[in-house]
Amino acid sequence: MSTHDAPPNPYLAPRRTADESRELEARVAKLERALTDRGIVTRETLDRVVDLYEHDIGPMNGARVVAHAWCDPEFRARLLDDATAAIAELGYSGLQGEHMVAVENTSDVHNVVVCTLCSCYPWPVLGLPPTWYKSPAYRSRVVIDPRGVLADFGLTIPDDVEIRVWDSSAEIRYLVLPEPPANADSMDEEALAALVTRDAMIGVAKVAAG
Amino acid sequence: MSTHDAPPNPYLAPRRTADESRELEARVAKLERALTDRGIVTRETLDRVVDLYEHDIGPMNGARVVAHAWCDPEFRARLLDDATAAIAELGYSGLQGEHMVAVENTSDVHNVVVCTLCSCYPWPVLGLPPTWYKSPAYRSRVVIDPRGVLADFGLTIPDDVEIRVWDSSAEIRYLVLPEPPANADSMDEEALAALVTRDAMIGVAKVAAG
Amino acid sequence: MNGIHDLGGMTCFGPVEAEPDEPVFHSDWERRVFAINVAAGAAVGPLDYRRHGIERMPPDIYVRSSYYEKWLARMELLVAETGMLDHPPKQPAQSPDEFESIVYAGRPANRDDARAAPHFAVGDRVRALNLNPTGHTRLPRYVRGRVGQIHRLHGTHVFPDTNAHGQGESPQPLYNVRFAATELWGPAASARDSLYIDLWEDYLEPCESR
Amino acid sequence: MNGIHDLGGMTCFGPVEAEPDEPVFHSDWERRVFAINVAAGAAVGPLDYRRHGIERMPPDIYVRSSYYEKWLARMELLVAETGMLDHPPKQPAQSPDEFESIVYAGRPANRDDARAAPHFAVGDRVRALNLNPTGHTRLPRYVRGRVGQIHRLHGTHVFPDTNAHGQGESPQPLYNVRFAATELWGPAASARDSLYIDLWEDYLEPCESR
Repeated sequence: MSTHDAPPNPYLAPRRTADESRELEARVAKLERALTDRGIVTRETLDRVVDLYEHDIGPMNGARVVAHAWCDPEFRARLLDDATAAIAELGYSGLQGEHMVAVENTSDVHNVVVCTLCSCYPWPVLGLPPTWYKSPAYRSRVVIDPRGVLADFGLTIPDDVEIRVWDSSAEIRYLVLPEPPANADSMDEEALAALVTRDAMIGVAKVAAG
Repeated sequence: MSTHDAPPNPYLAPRRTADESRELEARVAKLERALTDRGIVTRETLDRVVDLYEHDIGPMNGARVVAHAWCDPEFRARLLDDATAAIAELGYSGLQGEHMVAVENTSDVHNVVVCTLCSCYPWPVLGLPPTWYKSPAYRSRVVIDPRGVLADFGLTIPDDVEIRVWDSSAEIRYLVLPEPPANADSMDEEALAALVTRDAMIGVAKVAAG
Repeated sequence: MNGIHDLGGMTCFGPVEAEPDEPVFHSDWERRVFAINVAAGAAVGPLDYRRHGIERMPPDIYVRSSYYEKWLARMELLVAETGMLDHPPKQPAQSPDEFESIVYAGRPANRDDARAAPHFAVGDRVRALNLNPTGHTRLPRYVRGRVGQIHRLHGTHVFPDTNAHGQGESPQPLYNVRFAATELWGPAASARDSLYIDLWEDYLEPCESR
Repeated sequence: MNGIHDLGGMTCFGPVEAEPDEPVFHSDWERRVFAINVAAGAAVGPLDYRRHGIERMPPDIYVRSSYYEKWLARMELLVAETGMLDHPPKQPAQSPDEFESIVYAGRPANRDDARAAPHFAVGDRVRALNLNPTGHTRLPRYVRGRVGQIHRLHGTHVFPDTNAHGQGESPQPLYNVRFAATELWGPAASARDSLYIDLWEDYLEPCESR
């Protein structure tokens, strides 16, 4: 399916004016003050949350899961059988990852993950989603035209490969286990983890050789 | 179906700023100048079009059709059989009314007209559509919740009356032939025509007694 | 294109709000935009191409624009896209009287000289195909895959899906099809109500049983 | 509510555009909005109620807002709607360490103590019901009425349609259901591809044959 009629994405182009940004800042400050003044939440807890998701919880976690699955066939089997438990073995768990499912890319099957209704995403292994994952362009079109959307990312899936799109409509969160790169056998787990990208674990990219 | 979740209609509330209006005026003037300078259309023709749709072509035409159908059973039969020809008998025809169908309200059936995909409307008999007819609120909801939309207009249709919604997806244009008012027998055709409203001919109102 | 213009069945736009004693136009620029669209429209291209011009607006702009703002944006887009300003017409523009005769004559969309034998008869059960074309279509999403009954034959009409894209008028039978409200909206809808919509033969397939 | 958030299947938003080297947050107000939603969210209400808070945004604002603008608007709305500022909590706010333990523990949505015997088994053919509730639902429009196959049982999970509206968790079996792309999007879709989505038992009915 082509998209010859599609206008340019209006969500990236119009940057906020300085006035609009100041208005947003003021609204946020007011909300934070109202909640902290009444003891509903503390500023220190808000600081901690930002720190956790900016530094400790991100796609480097998922990359370690993927690399470990490539290197340890028994772990790979446990990951595909019960991803929540297998991921917890490596110390990753928590909000928006309470119920994990791993789906495996092979030479015959390519998986890609979306949340059409909002922007559900497996935080403990991937951190917070990129803007494009939350955009109407991605959420609307990847279910009806996955091959076209993957082409937007420069990824062409051959016609004889089956595409499976996973729409995260419940509290189940999906992690794509990508195919290992061609030269995986020559690398150790840590080096492999460094090759695994966020996009590969969503399913909009492949893992390039190191 | 209730609409307890529906936000207030955002399309009426935010009025344009003076700057925005001036910008629109400038764009329109530029477009008009470009087309007239190149001889694609003349200002005099544009003036004539405005004059025709502001003064000669409007719901008073449809009202005369309806009143005539109430007073002349043979015309009513012709109107329901071939509305384009019957309406042309009274001198009404033209753009956006090339293919007319009349649908009759009775004590058992209530008809209501919409165009979900744009805002198609039978210009020769009703003139140009009101803003609400073109609004997303009307276009989206009247097909799934006609009774709720009619209630927005203060019109309650009893459960034992069948509702027929007509979505104008092609070049066929629909005119609702409302039920005559209770005291129709005591009035002449001209007096009846004065009672027939635009809304009654779209199907979102009944004709009140005179 | 599955666009924002395909509004039928959405319930998120709030109540329908009518403006009391609404004038035909709210400002002079609306008068001019309307007249330009009507009097210069045919010079730009077929009605179906012009309708698609509105559908191609970025969704955020479509949703927040008034009707005549859309008409202005569409005309600006299509005047640029056709390059018509660079190729002014050789014959002089129509006079007001010449164009007035078109207003009253209309531009019929039926093509009796291309009359095709209809495949369906009144009363036939049909299913609206689940088509998702990337271009213009007048088959709204809310009827796709649903089963209805032929209510009326309208004759042989220009097919918008080709005509909008310079692929010819492809005239074909046009039907009015009745769908039960429960078929479109499920068991919570009124069992008494129904929706009537005009659909071309290429949108339909026979449906012998359920 | 059939809202603008239910984006699956639209093709009008243009290509997906990724931002190279995108940071976790683009500004400090985004950090604070995120942290407020995460750390004060549970005090506002259940996740399903909070999701529905975004869905209730006026469509024009929804479409043109960035992700964290939606999170801000939702939080402002729900803080006002719940009146929580007028009834501050009696116990002190969680400490950063207490909340960090929640971040890593998560808030599971399965309810093993309410385990219900599933009506469907892996491989069963099911039809997604054509439900159009006025409130929150996680049954997107694009699967309604379509036939799929049970791919996996996820256990017994909180039901969003009731939980969002203070009507209880109503835990029930949750399934992953596979739909052929051609079933969802018609014959032009790839016969090889499919879509997997998580659907609760109340969204499904058995489908013996086609």
